Amino acid sequence: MAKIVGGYATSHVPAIGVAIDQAKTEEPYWQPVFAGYEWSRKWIEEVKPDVVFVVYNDHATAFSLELIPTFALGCAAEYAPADEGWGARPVPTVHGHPELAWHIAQSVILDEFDITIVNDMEVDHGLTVPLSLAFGQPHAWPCAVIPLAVNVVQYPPPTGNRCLQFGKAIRKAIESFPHDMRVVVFGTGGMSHQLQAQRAGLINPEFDQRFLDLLVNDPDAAAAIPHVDYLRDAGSEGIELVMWLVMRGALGDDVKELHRHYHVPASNTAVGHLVLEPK
Amino acid sequence: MAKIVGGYATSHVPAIGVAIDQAKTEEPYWQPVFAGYEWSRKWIEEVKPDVVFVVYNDHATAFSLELIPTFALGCAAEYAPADEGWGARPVPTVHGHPELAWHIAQSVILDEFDITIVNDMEVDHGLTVPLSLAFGQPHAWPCAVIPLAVNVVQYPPPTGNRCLQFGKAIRKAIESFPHDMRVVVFGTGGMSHQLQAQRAGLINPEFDQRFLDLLVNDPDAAAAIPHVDYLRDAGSEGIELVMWLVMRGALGDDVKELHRHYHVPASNTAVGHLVLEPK
Amino acid sequence: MSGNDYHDIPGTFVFDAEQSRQGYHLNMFCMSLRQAKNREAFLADEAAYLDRYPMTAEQRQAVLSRDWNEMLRLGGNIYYTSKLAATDGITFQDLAAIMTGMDRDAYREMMLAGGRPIEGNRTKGDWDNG
Amino acid sequence: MSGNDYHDIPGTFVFDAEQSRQGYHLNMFCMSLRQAKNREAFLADEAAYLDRYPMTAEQRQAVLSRDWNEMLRLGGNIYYTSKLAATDGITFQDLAAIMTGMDRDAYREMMLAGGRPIEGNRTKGDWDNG
Ligand SMILES: [Fe+3]
Ligand SMILES: [Fe+3]
Repeated sequence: MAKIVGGYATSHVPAIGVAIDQAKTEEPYWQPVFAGYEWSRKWIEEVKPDVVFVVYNDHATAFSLELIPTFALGCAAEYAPADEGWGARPVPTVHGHPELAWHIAQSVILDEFDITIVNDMEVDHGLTVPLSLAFGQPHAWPCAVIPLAVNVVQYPPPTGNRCLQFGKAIRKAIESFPHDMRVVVFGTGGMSHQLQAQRAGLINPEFDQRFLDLLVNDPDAAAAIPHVDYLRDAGSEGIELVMWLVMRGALGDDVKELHRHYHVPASNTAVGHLVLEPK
Repeated sequence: MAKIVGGYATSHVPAIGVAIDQAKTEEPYWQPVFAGYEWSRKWIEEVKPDVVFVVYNDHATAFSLELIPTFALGCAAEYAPADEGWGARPVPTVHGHPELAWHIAQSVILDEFDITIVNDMEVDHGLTVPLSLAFGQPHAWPCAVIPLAVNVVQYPPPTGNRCLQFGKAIRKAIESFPHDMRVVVFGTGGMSHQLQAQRAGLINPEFDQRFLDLLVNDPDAAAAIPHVDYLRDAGSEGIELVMWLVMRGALGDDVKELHRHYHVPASNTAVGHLVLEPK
Repeated sequence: MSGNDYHDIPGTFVFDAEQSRQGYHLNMFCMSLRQAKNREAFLADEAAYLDRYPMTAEQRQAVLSRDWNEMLRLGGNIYYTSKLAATDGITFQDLAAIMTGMDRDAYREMMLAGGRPIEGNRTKGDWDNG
Repeated sequence: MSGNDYHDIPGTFVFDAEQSRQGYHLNMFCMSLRQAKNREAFLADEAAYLDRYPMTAEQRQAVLSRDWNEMLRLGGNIYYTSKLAATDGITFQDLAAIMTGMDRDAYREMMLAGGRPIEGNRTKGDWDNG
């Protein structure tokens, strides 16, 4: 049977992708950002997932105002890295896992999650930056990837509680897949940041650290945070953090925190990173 | 405040559209089909809805295997009738109600329904045939239309229970819209029919009549019907009936049945039609 | 009724994940026929048109020979294959007749008489014994 | 914190239904700039390119004059308008600096020093009093 062997949360700041692609990771500005990922690079190399299930958001790339899915689950065989306006990132094509992805799709729909199944989609920095942080710059990604794109651009995103419950349904789906397989679930985006208007640059380390603590030890409390609190206290783009709750739900009731990293800034954003293990 | 003043369920057989468009409604084959809609033509003329909220399914028209939303809510200003392979139906452009539709979208997402918002969509016979049955052949449709496209083509559709609960959330959303407005909710598709393979032509009047009875008087029992029962007993395309449960949920706990019509056949399908009033 | 397994329904292909994955390119070919210009291009040179869609040799042959049940078996879905039927000028009712192996008038008569009954058509066992 | 009304957050446009409806064509224009050929066509003749999108005169002027906050006020969303910034060769960080009214280096210094603090930036009242 398939098994969820770890949870991996990280910010997905586009500038982190640029720093990797342009070999700037040792520069003084970037070195403290990347130092916090060294431990988890080794961890994931040892864990050797067959599949990573990546909860991320599309940033007006594959989806536009024409069509806004709350949860879009990728069931395709592959996903091309997208040109977001600055040219496509020089990273490998992402290979999917259609069999497991479709299994999850069927399971969660019957569990009353109203997902959108997607078979043709480009992926943006929201998905590729976490892969780069986890796996570096290989010629091909070392495992299959199942993308789950969550709407956090158009208000309202799904509630924190809905994300947590969806994570639990994903866990049930993955654990009922009748093939041996090791899965790591990624939650991406955040932490506090605001990219827009006169309040751009907002950073709130207290909010972020409390969120990390609750996510690990009291996910129901984290899931109860209303949207307005994210918007106000973590910045208008800090609401991406609801996606971490999907990952947390997929890990089961109790987890062990294996690794934590927090650094300000990367470009406009507070960088947070967690590695969790189901207990 | 906006108010749901009625529920209107009907099959949406494409051949019914053809019969209307080609002026065959008085032919002996078609006359008994259309006779059952005369009462409800007058009813809706008297009810004068400002908006009809139409629960229907897209039949590989606006959506294909590239992207399959479980629930796609139309928030656009207009929707063009689609060419489904035989040329577009000669019916008026469908005008939406963006303000109410977006209000519903926000409300149901915060109520933890994971809809897809759609702003650019053609509509097929699933939506236009019910409009023709209700309103005849006007130069312009007499009211605004909010389309809700439900996936019933790719297995699995949402469960019956999910559809009923979604209807309740739609009711709450509509009734919290702060403008006076009369809304009729349409549930479309069904009744028993199978369009495909060696068992095509299946019709099950006992299933259909029992479904109508339960829908009116015991919606929870109707909502508990598992997918396999529809597929087996109402034909593979009879599973469209789950969409009637969305309409039923939107009508509130108790309803009065104002009108019922049932006829076999229209092309490959058993035609069913109900008009309900909230109590 | 025998349990909750839809694979036990006779003469029926439930369009589930497995069918959908298998039939992806076949169905996307059919989908392209929604556009009049594609219907024309297909009819003008079927083989060349089909080269645009990486379907299997079996699927391609089923399309070329209009083997409607075989298309469904190989992952086609009726709402997609009906677009090929539309391109050929075949209605939904006549398409259904063809798939059942009945002639058009006999199928129409069956429908007028109330359709195919559920009794004897519930399970594969019904058909094997029938 | 003052209640649950996101309209009380200072210097922030929450991209809700109202903003989204208002900004539809503005954002869809920005979306078109994902494609390199469109970025070139836009830069070659901005006015002609904008004629393709039925935005309001105010929105059009905000685009032409690169009034980034005004675009947001008129329904633009940052993930869309950032595609216009990309077309101009402006990074996310420099775009943020421009919108705050700070110069690029001052904004960068603020971020290096820990960013804009939440204290004093929670509510519109904070700003009015500050
Ligand atoms: Fe992001
Ligand atoms: Fe239908």
